[in-house]
Amino acid sequence: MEKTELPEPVTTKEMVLDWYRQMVLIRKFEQACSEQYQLGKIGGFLHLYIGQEAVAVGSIAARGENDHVITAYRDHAHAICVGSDPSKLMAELFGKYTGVSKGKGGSMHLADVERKYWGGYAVVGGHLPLAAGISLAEQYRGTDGAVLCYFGDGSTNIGYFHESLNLSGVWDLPMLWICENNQYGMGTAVQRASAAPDMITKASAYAIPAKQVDGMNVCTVWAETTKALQRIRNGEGPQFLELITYRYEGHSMGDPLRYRTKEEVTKWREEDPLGVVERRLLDKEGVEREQLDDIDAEVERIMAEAVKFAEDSPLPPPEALYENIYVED
Amino acid sequence: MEKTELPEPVTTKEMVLDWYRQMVLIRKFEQACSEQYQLGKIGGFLHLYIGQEAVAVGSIAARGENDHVITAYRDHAHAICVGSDPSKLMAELFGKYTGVSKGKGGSMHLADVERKYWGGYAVVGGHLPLAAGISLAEQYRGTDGAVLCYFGDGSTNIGYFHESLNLSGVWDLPMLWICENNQYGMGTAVQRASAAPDMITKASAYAIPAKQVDGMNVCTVWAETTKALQRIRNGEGPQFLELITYRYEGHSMGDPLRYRTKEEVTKWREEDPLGVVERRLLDKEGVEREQLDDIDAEVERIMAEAVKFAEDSPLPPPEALYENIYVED
Amino acid sequence: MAKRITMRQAITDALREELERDEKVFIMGQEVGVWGGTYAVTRGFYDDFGPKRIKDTPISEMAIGGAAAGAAMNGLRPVAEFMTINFAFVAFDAIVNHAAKVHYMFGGQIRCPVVFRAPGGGGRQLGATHSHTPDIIFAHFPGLRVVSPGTPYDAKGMLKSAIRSDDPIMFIEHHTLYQVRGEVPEEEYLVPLDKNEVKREGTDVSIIAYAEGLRVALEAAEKLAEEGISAEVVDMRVLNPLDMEPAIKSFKKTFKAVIVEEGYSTYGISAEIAAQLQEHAFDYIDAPIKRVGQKRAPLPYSRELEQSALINPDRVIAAVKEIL
Amino acid sequence: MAKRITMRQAITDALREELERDEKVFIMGQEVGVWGGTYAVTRGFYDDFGPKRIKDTPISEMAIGGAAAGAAMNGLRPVAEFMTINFAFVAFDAIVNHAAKVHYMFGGQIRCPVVFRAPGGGGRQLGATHSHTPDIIFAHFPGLRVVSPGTPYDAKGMLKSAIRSDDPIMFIEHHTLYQVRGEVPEEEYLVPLDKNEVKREGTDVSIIAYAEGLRVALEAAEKLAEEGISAEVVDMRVLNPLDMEPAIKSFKKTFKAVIVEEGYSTYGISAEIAAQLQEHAFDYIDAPIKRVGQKRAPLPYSRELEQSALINPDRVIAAVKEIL
Ligand SMILES: Cc1ncc(C[n+]2csc(CCOP(=O)(O)OP(=O)(O)O)c2C)c(N)n1
Ligand SMILES: Cc1ncc(C[n+]2csc(CCOP(=O)(O)OP(=O)(O)O)c2C)c(N)n1
Ligand SMILES: [Mg+2]
Ligand SMILES: [Mg+2]
Repeated sequence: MEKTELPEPVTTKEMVLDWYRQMVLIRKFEQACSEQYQLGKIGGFLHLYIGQEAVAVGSIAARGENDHVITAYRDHAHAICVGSDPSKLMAELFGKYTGVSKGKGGSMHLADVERKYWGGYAVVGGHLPLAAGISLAEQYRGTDGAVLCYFGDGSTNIGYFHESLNLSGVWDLPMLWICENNQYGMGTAVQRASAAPDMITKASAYAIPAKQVDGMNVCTVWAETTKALQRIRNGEGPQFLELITYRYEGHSMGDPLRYRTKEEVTKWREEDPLGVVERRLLDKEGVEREQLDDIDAEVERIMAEAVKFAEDSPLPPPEALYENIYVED
Repeated sequence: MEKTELPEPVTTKEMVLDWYRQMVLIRKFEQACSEQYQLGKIGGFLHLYIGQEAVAVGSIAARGENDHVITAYRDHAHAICVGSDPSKLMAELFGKYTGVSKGKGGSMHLADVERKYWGGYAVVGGHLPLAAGISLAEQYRGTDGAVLCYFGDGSTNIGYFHESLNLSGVWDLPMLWICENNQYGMGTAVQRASAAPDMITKASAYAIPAKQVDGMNVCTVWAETTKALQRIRNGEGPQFLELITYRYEGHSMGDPLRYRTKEEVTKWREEDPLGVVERRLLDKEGVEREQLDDIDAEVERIMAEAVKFAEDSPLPPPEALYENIYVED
Repeated sequence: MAKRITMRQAITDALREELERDEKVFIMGQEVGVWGGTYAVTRGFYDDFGPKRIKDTPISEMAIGGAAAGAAMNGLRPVAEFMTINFAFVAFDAIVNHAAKVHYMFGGQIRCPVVFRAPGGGGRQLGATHSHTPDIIFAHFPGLRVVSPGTPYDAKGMLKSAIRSDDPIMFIEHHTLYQVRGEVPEEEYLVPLDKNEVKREGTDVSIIAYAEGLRVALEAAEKLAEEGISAEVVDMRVLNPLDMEPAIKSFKKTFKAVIVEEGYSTYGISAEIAAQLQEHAFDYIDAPIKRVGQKRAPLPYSRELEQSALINPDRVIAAVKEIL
Repeated sequence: MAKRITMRQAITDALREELERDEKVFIMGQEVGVWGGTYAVTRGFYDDFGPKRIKDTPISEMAIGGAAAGAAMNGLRPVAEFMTINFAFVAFDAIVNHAAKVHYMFGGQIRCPVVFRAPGGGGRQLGATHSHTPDIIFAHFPGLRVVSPGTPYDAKGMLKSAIRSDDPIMFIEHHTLYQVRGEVPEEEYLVPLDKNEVKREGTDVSIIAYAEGLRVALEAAEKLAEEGISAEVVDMRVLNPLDMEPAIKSFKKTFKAVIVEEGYSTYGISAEIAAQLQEHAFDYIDAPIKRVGQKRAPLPYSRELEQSALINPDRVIAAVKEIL
């Protein structure tokens, strides 16, 4: 399939402002999670997205109404981007019955199917074939829907990745494979786990067009995702994006962080995606600082509400243990 | 790692004559299997190597004394090439106690560990990580041993392939990955199963040097395998060869053969590997027809013996059912 | 009106009828299309329904299991075929940890109406890796319905029900049964996925079995009858969630039970059945509950040796006589 | 001389001693090196033994399972760690259909002395996919030794035996036990891989359990003693090949049994134990054999809900009282 040239999508001030809002909301949400985890309100594993905000926000902002989203266990940001209610998300993390997954899923298993968000999946790579199947259903029905499937750099080394990408190529599925390359899979640096120099090389093994993108710049992420989705709808087949980003916090809570240096973290913090979008707004879009402060304040209110809602919500009733095992009972 | 230039290995008349002998032996062995299967002497699945003889013969002829061989269920030829006794192989196919695997393995599970032949494996891709582990042991002990691991084109689409090749790259294992591209995985043509145009493209996803080779010419196969093994010993890491070949018979006995045309088969039969090596011997090496006839006759004797041995051998005793479940009992 | 057809034909008919009934139903798997299915179950389907409905896949079990589940989550009704159940091992995580979990884990938001078809069993000289009857490793997990029919009638009716069910289902076929013939009505019918039943009435002993085990059990019962022993045969075609009622009822009538399965009885299906019988019908237990299954060894290639490890009517009869 | 250490420490010590004893022993797995093991079992090993002996792997369970088996076939003594047993599902085929089969299938030509270590169990709010106790799906297969220790003493002694064994072994750890302390001798010792044993003497009832189930059983026995009920506790640390003798002996003494396991008792380990008890000690059976295991639902995230599904001493005590 010939790779067509596409016009550069253009952003508006309103769009960038909204992305800023979402990114701030994600960061504050993650910070709140971290606090609540320390307080023992949240259990299990908790994987924060801090540092990677531009990836979820920029890419999901580009999706069409028939497009689906699915990701791994680092899944809070994607839920926020599809528009899930932060209160119901926090309630899920608190294990409450009012949570998006009725308290059964927790941090790693947020989903909001009404918003075409199929959720987070904790088995590395396990959701990739699910994504292929979800996109197959859209192709089967002849809609223009595609699937944005997110996964980490470390996940590209599991069989699920290989089989799913190959299947998407053979069946020409409307799949947008989005690799969140945050440099590590737990404590293992990319080059210690992948024989290939980078992630896009892997896509060529399936004849899937791939592009490396600065994952710290929300506008770039949005533009490249927009074009990739356009290519899928043009019938150019599955596409692959490698978003270069970084996770500021540990892999999950209680990561000894023996595998990287403070210097490295500082270096990456300098191109903090929030800083990047903030400068863009203030310097290029002529936005006033107050406007941003107002947004920050609004987000603070939303988060305070979310935590209170989670706190005040009821636990699942004992009989919930046996609910939803089978549809037919 | 820089790809070094290597001198072209040179063949001698004796070498080519021996390869001819092996190829004839393989073909007659497979024909005998087919006959004995019709007679009900052989059960289970039976996968013939007819048409692919040059691949096993040329590549295994290039191995060093510390090199290992492992393959899938289409495994008779490799056993013959490592020097296993055709009588013990046929006995195995007859399910006799004198068989290489004591009648427990059958056609798909021939092995001859004394000759560093780890056998045939029937789960597609399952032997690839075993091969990686076998080569890891050689690396661990610091020998110059490498592993020749054979697998089909269809097998490159299973997770085992991806994980094993990547691991060999990350750990820099002395692995020679040999893809026997016979154009089909059962009834599925390569392009219907693989999104990538060819097999060597897949190797680049693991930064493994790969080369496409004419699998119908035993001399070419030998030369390229010799160089690939040389590269491994030079410390250039794992290597990948794609041998272009063709299977004349069905995938296994009872293949309806709906997926290919007679014309296609005829076309491939024109470059029959046996014809190729025969021409080479007669035209270029100055070998007399009689010499080849003598070889054919010798092979006939060997095969007659093998079938008789298999016939006359005893079945496993009933208690054999419980032997070899555990080493310690 | 009824006709006598093989189990293979019954499965083929069920698939064809459901493909015709519901546009959302499609088949995917290795060699199900051009080849016509390695067990010829889908022969002709590719020509009749085309590549959209009959999808050949690469040799990618993890993706077959996961993609079928994903398509089901998003509104389709996939019937995914594993060429044999042995290869479902490669897809184990996709089946038991994804298809079987999404409905529960996301609080009911997601439904996964996928059917995984897989023929299993020994006796074909395929060696240790290709001859499994591993039904328990699937039945162990709540969230996955596991059924395994023993007659053409049940095979057709249960497969149609499975395709219409909103739950993920492991539909296990025992290939030794494909040639077995039985009565199947011309008109449409369904067999429920939650009911086991008595397949032969008797009074002296309960032989509890399913699939290939059922075939062997019925044959044994026939022979026992000639000796004047009246065996009741209970079909456990529904393995998970397990319907024990008919077995318990029968046991309370006969006070004796022999459980038969093609796979290993050790850590097998029959272990659970025995455990429940002694617990739920304790006051009726008159003799040790016996189990007949595959002998505790990997299956060898050599014909005679393999046969010696498998179940057969004589082993069942011997077990019955031990407790009469 | 003995010291009181945690089960985690006992496992660490066993690994360290075997690494020092035998050059052929090495460890491979995800995050076992630089990170020090996600359960900190191999902390410090990377610095002490170096990258040749302590191998970090990519996230490639199929390759971890298969490459460890291959290295074992070719003379090494790999200890392959699955970060949790849930991820061993992805390697299921490599473990049960390759490592466990090569010795048999090739007529004894090949030996596969590999140890697969995997922590499992629920109670950590990890949700339905990450909380399995699937021990039976491994124990089901002959050719694979499956053990699961319940005390620091056994953990150390059995792991050392496992590493020295010539058979493939699934060494299952229940992570709830890592913090449990117990006496372990300073001097070297081994615990056999084929012997179960009584861990507490008693006369009124046999509580048969292993691993986390054993811990719960011993706690229950303690409480029962306060009420004047004398429970004998039998440890089933060896799951396959299963050593039933101590359990049967105990049952013949007490005539009553409650079987406890952390996983699902339905289609679980306890089903096999119950089935064998009633068969091999039929004349001694005085009351229904009870089973206590995880409730029949996937494990949810919410703490209280998850806890309600797990085993605990009170559920064991209740079961005991039902049959006394
Ligand atoms: C099959 C499987 N193996 C191992 C794990 C444990 N694990 C959870 S996250 C993770 C690292 C994944 O790294 P990456 O894909 O880069 O995603 P990131 O966490 O960096 O976002 C591992 C090894 C798992 N969940 N599933
Ligand atoms: C995991 C698994 N899936 C499916 C099969 C069934 N099967 C046996 S051989 C084969 C085709 C393999 O084709 P290829 O790798 O090209 O090898 P060839 O037979 O052409 O030599 C298939 C699908 C299997 N044995 N294992
Ligand atoms: Mg990462
Ligand atoms: Mg092929």
